[in-house]
Amino acid sequence: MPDFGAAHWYPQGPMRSGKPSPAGRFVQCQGCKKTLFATDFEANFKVCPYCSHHHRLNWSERIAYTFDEDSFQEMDADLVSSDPLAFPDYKPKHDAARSKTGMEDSVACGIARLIDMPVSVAVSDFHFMGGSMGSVAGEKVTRTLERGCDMRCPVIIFCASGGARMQEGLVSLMQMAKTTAAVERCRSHGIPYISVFTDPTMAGVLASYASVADVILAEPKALVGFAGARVSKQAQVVKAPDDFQQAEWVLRSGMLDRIVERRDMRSTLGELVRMLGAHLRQGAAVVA
Amino acid sequence: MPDFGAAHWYPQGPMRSGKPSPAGRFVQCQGCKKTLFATDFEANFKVCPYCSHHHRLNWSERIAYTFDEDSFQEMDADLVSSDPLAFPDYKPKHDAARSKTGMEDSVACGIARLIDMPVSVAVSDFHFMGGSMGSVAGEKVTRTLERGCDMRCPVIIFCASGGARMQEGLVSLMQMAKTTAAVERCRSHGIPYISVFTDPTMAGVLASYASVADVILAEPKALVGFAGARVSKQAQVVKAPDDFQQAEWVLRSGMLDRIVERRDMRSTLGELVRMLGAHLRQGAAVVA
Amino acid sequence: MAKSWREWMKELLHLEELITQMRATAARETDSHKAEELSQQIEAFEGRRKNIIKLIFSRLGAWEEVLLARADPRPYTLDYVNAIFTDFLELEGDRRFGTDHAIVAGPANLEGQPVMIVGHQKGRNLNERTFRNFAMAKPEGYRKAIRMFSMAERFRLPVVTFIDTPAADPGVESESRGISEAIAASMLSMFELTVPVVSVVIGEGGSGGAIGIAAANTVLMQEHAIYSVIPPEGCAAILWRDASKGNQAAAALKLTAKSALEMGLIDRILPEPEGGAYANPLEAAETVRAAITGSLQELSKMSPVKLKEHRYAKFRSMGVFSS
Amino acid sequence: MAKSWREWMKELLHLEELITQMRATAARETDSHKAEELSQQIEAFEGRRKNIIKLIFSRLGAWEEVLLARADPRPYTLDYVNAIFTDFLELEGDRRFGTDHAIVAGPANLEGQPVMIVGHQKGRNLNERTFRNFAMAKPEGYRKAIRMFSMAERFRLPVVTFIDTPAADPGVESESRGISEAIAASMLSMFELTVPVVSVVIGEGGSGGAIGIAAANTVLMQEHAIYSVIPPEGCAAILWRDASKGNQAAAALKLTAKSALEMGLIDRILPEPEGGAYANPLEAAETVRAAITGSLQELSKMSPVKLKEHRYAKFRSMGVFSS
Ligand SMILES: [Zn+2]
Ligand SMILES: [Zn+2]
Repeated sequence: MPDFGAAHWYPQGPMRSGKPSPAGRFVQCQGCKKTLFATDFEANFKVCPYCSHHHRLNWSERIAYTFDEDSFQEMDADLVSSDPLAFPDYKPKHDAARSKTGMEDSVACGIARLIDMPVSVAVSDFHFMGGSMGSVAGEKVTRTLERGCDMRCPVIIFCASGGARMQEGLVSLMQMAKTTAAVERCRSHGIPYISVFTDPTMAGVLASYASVADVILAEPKALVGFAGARVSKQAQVVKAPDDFQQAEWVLRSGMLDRIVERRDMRSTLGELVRMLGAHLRQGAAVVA
Repeated sequence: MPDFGAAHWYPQGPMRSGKPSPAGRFVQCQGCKKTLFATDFEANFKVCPYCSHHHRLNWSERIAYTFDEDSFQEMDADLVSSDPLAFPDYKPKHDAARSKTGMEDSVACGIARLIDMPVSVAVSDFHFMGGSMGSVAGEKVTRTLERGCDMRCPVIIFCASGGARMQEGLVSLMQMAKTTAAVERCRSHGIPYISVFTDPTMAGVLASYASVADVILAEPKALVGFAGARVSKQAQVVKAPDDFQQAEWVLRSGMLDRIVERRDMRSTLGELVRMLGAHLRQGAAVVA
Repeated sequence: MAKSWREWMKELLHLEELITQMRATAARETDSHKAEELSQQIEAFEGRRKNIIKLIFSRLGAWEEVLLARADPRPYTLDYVNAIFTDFLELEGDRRFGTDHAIVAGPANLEGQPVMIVGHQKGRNLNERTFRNFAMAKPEGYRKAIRMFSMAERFRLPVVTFIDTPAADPGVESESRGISEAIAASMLSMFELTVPVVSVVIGEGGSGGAIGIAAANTVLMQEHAIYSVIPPEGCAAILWRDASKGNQAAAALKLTAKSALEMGLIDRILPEPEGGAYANPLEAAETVRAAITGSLQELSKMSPVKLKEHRYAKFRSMGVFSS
Repeated sequence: MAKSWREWMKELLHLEELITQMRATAARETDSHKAEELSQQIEAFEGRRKNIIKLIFSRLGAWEEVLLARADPRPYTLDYVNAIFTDFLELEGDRRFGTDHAIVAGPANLEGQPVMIVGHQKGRNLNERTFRNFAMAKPEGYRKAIRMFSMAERFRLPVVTFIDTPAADPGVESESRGISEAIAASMLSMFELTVPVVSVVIGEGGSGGAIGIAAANTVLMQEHAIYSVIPPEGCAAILWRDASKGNQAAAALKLTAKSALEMGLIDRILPEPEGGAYANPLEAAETVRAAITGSLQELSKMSPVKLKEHRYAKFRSMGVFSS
């Protein structure tokens, strides 16, 4: 998994609380390097008012910015990785990520309400080992998709990942198949599934459940790609465009439905859930 | 419908008889311009032994070269166009085509056996008004596809057409939808449908039943395209390759399964019918 | 024979410009007597305008219908979408190669009920026209449409398509990415649907590019739209080796709404306001809205299986021949 | 640490060359006494060769398995197809953009019963490698595979896939045409199938490029094939910023058939002849044939619905965690 840039503005303390930073604190925009009031910055969904840079969010911020207040009920929070390969340095790295983020692994999932409509939700958090997908992330994404089928409600997954988790080896690779199988289940059950590509959405995650959603949204300038840009550009006859692997380029390449600014994400998702999920609320018969 | 080149070698007399030309007659190869013995030429499926040019066939030659001897039973031979628009000069042109070819319209269809397996077959004949598709061609293609569903046998259609028949106006355009609907029926009934692009397969025929076959074969160098080459190349930034709209280019573009020499067409079709149609012979249950 | 709607309407457009100017002058006029005079003049001009329109529309030939269907102020797909639906959320991408702005697509609400919209989109100025590729869709447009049809099926959304294209894009790139396959596959995917499908021909129903998204249960056609297997100029070029004889070809092709209805190839003509849809876009939109709603209500009485069969039977019956 | 199979096997390959030369000399030898002597020498060398092989194969580490899996004389997909099936009819084209020779596909007969084959294909010489793009498939390859899966479903053909790729093509063009979507959609279409699906990992099971066509009911893996989430060199580059530590990464990744079976991620290991599959390709093919046939027979007992559920349950159960 390549290094997608350090999260300079990452707030102190465990993320789980989701508490706003203390007033008066300053942050520096990662895009234009301007200094911003932390309170203004957070009121603006961590989007820079000057250059519109969409800063990475942790999972609880994402939930707070997107779903109805206090509607999120986390589920499967207790799943913990088992280090199936006894991979070098996996345990300490994993432990460090746990204490840094307060999460057990890179995905949080559960049910929530979006403009008063029930949804099954998963959010990948890049701050936990680059949002990588091992057994736990794969299981949570799968359960999120299955929950959509069971509860007959739409599924929304926010992606933020460097890819499959190397440290769980082939078990991680199989999470690509497992999660994609669950997407197929949604599809045959008539359950709308919307994925949102946030910065970055890469490799094994992009090449599995992320890309086979019914509707795919992306945040502006999110990095989206199969291979690290270095690998892609190596020994290529074709020159990569300047915005190669940026959401805008990915949209032009036909892989996205819309690029949505963070401030509009909630309303856009709401409209999609309302329209594509109408048949679920009406309890209409679904033809397989 | 553009002019795709006159058929210089078109044999005298009505085609229906399918009789071989009298011995001793000579023909000139349209590819390399060499003079060939007509008997040798026909024994070689009207493919030039020097340059391998595949000369256009009429429908009865195609049947004779492809299916089991005397196995073809023509059906719907009595369908005749009604000139729904009273289109200028349509009647005389149509009459001329009838007397030239001995056909009532550009498609012959029926049932046949291929290496002892039953197949539903249609053959488009370019010599009849450029193989254009009006009501009768559309109806015959549709019946051929429906016959495959009814008899539960594979469908083979040889295409050779400049496109929809202008002289029947919107009625012709609707044949695109009608024939495509019949392909969908085959698909949902688990009936294999193989189309063969022969020179030329263009426009409204290419953009309907021809292109949505399960397997698409083409004869070498057959012209295959949506628009006449002149139109396509007009005002284009992208330069067309030298073999633009030739079967070889179309294969590289991903639109074909194989290019098959005429001498191998019967055996290739036979293998496809045997393998893709095995479930029909075994009477296995088909999942819709 | 006028080559374009603007050329043909020159006199009327001039008159309308004059009226606009006089209205502006009248608004500035402070002398009540002069204002009264001007107002009478305007009224006279207005009367003349109406007479001209009446005259023009009383003797429309096939070629005039072609010009009207192509008229640049004519409402386009997004004009109708904005007037008739709420919350239209455009979705992009074919998930294969690129995005195509000649076809717009996405879900929207029609009187509170979600539907899936797919339609050709023309542009009004040079920039827009380039952006929309003159509403000539490439393979990506049809493959986006297929993706929408598939979602409509899974999420039980009725489909509404708007037809307004001179033709599918005939370029080398479109060929290389399979424009023919894309059109055929789009039709095929419409025939798979078990939800109601309504198509409205609002301008140019241009051959394969049009039928590619018009395999509907109910096909509506505006009074001054056209629907044709080939552009009249192309037909003339083949028939008489003279593309300028488009008017004769237009007549021969019987490409008007009236002819299409008589031949049983469309279900209903949607009358346009006097002077055509652009003379009163809202009235035109209201007619379209009512027709779509009515059609969907009719179709909603059919079961999913029946809807598919109905669509099959509809197109199956098209064709004129004897035996 | 040897970087390639040829480097690693230098001694053995040299010996084998020597034996070949001696055999040629022996064949020309007319003096019966000298011939006898030569024959004894050859026998001795053969014995040495066998001992070397025994020694090598008695202490294979993960990295040696990587080298074996990548060995260029190792049988490739088409070698197995030709040995095991009859009448393979290659079908091409994704019906979208192009053709991809890194994946071969088409129907064939297995003991008289038709099946659908999809597999990565490597090349042996420079030309072939270029033509096959080193078995690194582009989006077109996976979209061709989807087309084959769809036909297999409609025509009730069991599916057999062969896995042998270092990775999917990671280039700019592949990205621009959606290599990620293509891989995911290919897996998804495999999960839709109600026919039996068997996958055989015959060489390199390289991450997403491999699993893209390996979502099978039964996954077989040859003894000296590998299956990994990332190439060991890439893993080493990330872990230790040193791609040359591939051997350490290979061990850490547990990418051997034995490990995959122990972790329950594959169903069965197919033993290879002494010296690896290339030492006796026919014997290797016979083992593969028998395993495919056996697996398909087992699977054929399940109903169509059950086959799909079985595939789901199989992958659903993969993952190691506690709660
Ligand atoms: Zn900024
Ligand atoms: Zn010749």
